[in-house]
Amino acid sequence: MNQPPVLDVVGVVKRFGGFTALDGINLTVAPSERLGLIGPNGSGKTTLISCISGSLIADDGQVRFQGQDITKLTPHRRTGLGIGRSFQIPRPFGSMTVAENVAIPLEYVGQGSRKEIASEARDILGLMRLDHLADTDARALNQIELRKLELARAMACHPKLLISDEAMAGLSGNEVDEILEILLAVNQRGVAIIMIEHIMRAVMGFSERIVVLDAGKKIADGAPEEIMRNPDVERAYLGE
Amino acid sequence: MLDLFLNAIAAGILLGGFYAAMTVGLTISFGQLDIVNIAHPAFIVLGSFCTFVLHEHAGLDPLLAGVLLAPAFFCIGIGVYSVYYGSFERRGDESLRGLAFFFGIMFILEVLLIMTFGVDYRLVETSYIGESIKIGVIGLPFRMLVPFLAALAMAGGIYLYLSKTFTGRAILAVAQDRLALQLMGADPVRTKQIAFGIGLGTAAVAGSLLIMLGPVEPSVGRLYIGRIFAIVVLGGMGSIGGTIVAAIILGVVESMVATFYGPSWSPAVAFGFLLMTLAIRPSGLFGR
Amino acid sequence: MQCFSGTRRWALKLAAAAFAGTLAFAAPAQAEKPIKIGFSMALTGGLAAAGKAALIAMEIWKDDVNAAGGLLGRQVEFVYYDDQTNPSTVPGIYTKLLTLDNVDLVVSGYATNMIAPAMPIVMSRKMVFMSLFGLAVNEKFNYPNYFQIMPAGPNPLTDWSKGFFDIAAAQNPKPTTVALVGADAEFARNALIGARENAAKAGFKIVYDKTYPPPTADFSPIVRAIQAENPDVVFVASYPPDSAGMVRAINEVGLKTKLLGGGMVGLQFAALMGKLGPSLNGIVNYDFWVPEPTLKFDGVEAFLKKYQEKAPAAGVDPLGYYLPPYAYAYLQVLGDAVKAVGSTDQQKLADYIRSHTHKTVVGDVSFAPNGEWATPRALMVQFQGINDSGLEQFTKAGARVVLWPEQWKSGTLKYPYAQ
Amino acid sequence: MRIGWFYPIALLLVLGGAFATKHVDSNFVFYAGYVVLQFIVLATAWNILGGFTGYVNFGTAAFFAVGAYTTIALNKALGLPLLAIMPIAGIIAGLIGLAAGYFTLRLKGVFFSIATLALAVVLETAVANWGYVGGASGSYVIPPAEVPFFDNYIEGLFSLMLLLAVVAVGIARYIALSKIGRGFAAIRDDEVAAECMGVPTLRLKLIATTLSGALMGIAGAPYPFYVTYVEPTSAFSLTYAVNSIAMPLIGGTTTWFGPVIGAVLLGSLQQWATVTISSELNLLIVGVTLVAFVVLAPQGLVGLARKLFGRGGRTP
Repeated sequence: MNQPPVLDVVGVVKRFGGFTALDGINLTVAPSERLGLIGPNGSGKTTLISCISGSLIADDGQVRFQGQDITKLTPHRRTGLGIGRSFQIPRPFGSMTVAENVAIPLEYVGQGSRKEIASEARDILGLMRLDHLADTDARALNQIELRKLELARAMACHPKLLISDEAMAGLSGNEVDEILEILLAVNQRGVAIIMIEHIMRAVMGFSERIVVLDAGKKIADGAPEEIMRNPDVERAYLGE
Repeated sequence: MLDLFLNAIAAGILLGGFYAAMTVGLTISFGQLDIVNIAHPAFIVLGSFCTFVLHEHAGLDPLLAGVLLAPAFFCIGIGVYSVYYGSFERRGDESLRGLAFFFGIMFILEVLLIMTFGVDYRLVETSYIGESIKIGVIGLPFRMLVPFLAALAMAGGIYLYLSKTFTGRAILAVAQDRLALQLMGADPVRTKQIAFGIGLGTAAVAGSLLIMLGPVEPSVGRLYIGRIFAIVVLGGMGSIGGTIVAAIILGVVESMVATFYGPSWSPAVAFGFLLMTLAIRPSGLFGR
Repeated sequence: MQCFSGTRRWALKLAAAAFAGTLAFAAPAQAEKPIKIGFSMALTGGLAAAGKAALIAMEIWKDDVNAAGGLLGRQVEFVYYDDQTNPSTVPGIYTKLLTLDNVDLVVSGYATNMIAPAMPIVMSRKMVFMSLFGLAVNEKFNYPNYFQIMPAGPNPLTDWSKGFFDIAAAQNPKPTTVALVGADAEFARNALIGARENAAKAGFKIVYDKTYPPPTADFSPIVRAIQAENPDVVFVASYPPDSAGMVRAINEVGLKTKLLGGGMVGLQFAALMGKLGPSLNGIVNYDFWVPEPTLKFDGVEAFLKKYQEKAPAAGVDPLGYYLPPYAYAYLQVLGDAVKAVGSTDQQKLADYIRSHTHKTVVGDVSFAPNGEWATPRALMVQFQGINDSGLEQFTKAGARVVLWPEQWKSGTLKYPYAQ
Repeated sequence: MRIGWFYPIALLLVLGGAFATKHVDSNFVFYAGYVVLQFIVLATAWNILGGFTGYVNFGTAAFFAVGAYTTIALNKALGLPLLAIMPIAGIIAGLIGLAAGYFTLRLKGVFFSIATLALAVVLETAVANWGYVGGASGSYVIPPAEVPFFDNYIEGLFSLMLLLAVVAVGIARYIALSKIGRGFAAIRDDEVAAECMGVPTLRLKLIATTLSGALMGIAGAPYPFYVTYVEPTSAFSLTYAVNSIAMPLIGGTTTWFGPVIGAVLLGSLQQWATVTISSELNLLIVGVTLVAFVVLAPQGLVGLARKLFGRGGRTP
């Protein structure tokens, strides 16, 4: 942990009307780190990653990415700096093919010529095991393929940090393993990953470190084994 | 000066009531169901012409005619929604093509009216039109008072229906979340059909009020499109109470501008108000 | 893509050929081919009510002429297209009339917006242009062969309301203040310009001068604002729906003024008059023809009888006093000129029309150099003794008495207005 | 970058049109053609925003009228010729598009549509009250008696509009085939996702509103010379909005040539109907074709053709 962190969230607060969704969250992610983000429903996970990726702007506190303050930047600027995200409910570009879907971030984040973009799109689809569907319309894909497309597009943003928002919810055991393999392969390329997941087996197996949110506060931060033993976490999940 | 001021406010409130009657159906279809029924004013004009026929040939009071027409409009609404659902909503295609669909419907309605009735102006005359009551310095013409009261009654009835009956609550639920509706055990398509039907039913009543106010010709509805959409937005998209308050605010603003500044600027003031609201507070004056 | 313009040209030629074919087919086997009169008319859109009524009147003229043997021994035929009350259709229509349909004569469609777009085309062909109710169209074009049948007078903008202010100025004691109000649209704005001049000339003080936009649903705030200024005279320039709204609001508020009306369009139409009934009493408004004894010109009653038979089926104004006689008359002027000149030579026709007085169903017409009537005859009439709704009373003399001009006067002003 | 077939053909088309003015007898072709070409420009301009990014603009008439009234004002104030006015009209209408976009595009799509409707009302009221350009009583523009290179002004106007149509379609085509166009399509499909994939959505939408508004304004600039008499009601007529929406929908909104097909078909049909049917049925044409197409052929003629002849190339 002697490298400077890729992401540094300092005291972030987010309110909706009178309701405080995030109450002074601190969080750091080191380069190439695999971080699991868990917490009960409504604990603020999605709000937090929205503040990181830019769909929401934090009311207070600071978000730093590779040392640069990005608290107020628009989402596409953050994407350009190297934050990629997948959506919990897949949001493909329905009128385009799978390859064209991936080409959009390649074109807007990268600089390559159309030929380079096409070949890179093929590489990414290969990594995601989607290459056989490259010319299929995105709206014709099934659930697992859509999840992979989400990850493929996020990868196409050339991220240094990838946020995977429940990429495995509703998938079968084999499919979960497939996504996990893909995420590990991505991580091998030096991309830090924040994984939000309800499937404990997956998070615990994947993460090097786990952060637990409850009611807008961070209640635990540590290695998976520690978290499993943490009484606060147990209370948050099981109630009093 | 004071009585001019009071009268301007009174006239504005009555005018606002009339606007509310024209808008409340759109509050349901646009505000709650997300169906951009730009043909709503055209349906109102259809209501005016039907009222005219019933008044002229059967001697019915215009308001009564409007109420009697409402069930027929309800059925038309169910039919229109079914086409809309089958062609657009089910395909997830409603935004662009759905808008264009209602745009086309509006033109077809206008032309059908022109072909049936010609383009001449129609108006109705009843015993109470032309009379007014005086309260202190304030004069309230029945021509405006009747629409105002009818609008309040109609909006109140719809409000009660939405909050007290099962179907009504289902309609409110569909506005929020389709999943919640299914959990309630109601069929979303059926619920939306009924809601859209009610929306069009109000157009019949609003039509009878429109022709009570002044002469009507087939394409007069166009002139009201901007205004009533503005009211739905100002009212917070789907709130019946918000619609009434927004309509009355718009009515009072127009009436005040007309009295004290010059009527020719009143639509610009009203729409400037809308544009400002959209820019500063997109959820409307009373939005969530 | 290259064949694009070619294809369309080809399609147009085909259409033109087909059209010419139908015409040829329709024409009876006569030695002389018919005289074709071409025009655009608002048969749909905002002006269609008037446009359709005008067309009925024009058809009656055509039937009358053809029954009497036609013009120059040739039958008269119309070639007309619906301009949809959309000015941008008009240039195309007149070009087609003149180049593809090869009409012998053209006349205008109804109202200013539809007349002006035809002017450059008609002018480039130097055609005689009889025009139906355009307000001061020729002021900008200065076209010598333009003739306007609307009896506004040589200075249409001011002559229009001259009568109203003459009447006001003649009262004793002379009123001092005037309020002007009108719609935000072409005719009303122009009428207000004239009214402002006339009011200034007659020495009135203008205490209120505002316009309102369509659609104004409730006029009572406007009427109250006018009342607050206490004007002796109120001049209103309005369109049919607002005229009705205005009359109702005036009665509801109880406007206290001495003279009211002027340029309210719509109060001449049966649909509005019949409904507004007694609330019209006392209003002094412009009109072009009313069934008063002073205005029984040759042929007008026979014409109206024919018109009133056809009107109900077409859904247009059942009485037809306002526009239809003039729609008949503008063709009458043209037809008589053709007869007198003995050809359709445009220059000769124009010279003849300019230099002669024409006997028509709307009386004797002669034109000023700018093509307007040489003497204004925008009548000022007052609604009197209207006691109920019902159309019958408006067909009789005395319901709308003519107050101005003096020459056609048929009754006396009931003054002041305030009820 | 290969030159492709589009530009040579476009050039040929313009030269062919100008040549035609010397060799076609009836000016009717030019008057009717002018209107059809004008609708090609309007439909193409509308489609850059409405079809490519999915934001429905009901205010076509407002931008069109801005162009027309720029001509009236500048012609009166400075006596500028039309050719000098057109770019200015484009700039003004484009700036209005930019401003309207800036204030409303952060709203969801439908609110944008309503805002454009309101914009049309506000502008119409402003023009009706602006005495210098004639206000509600209207204003005359007398076309020049002589036009260089052409026999009369309508041939000049026709050639000008032809050139403009080609330029507008060329711009739309360039966009559709470029990075910007792919960004537009991403916005249309899912704006939130597009933003997160690095697409600068607000900037792209502003480009679309500005360009779309500017083209509409330029299309409106020659209008006063065409009709010679302009007043707000007809300049702000809803006809422009209906047609500019109906034409792309009939042709197909996702391609650059869909609006052209729609405008040529519907525009010619209307011109033809004006001089043949001449009745209320005329007005039914737009409404019925619009409803029929959105219900039965949601992807327009382009989509129909693709269905019939297989998927075909996505873009030529």
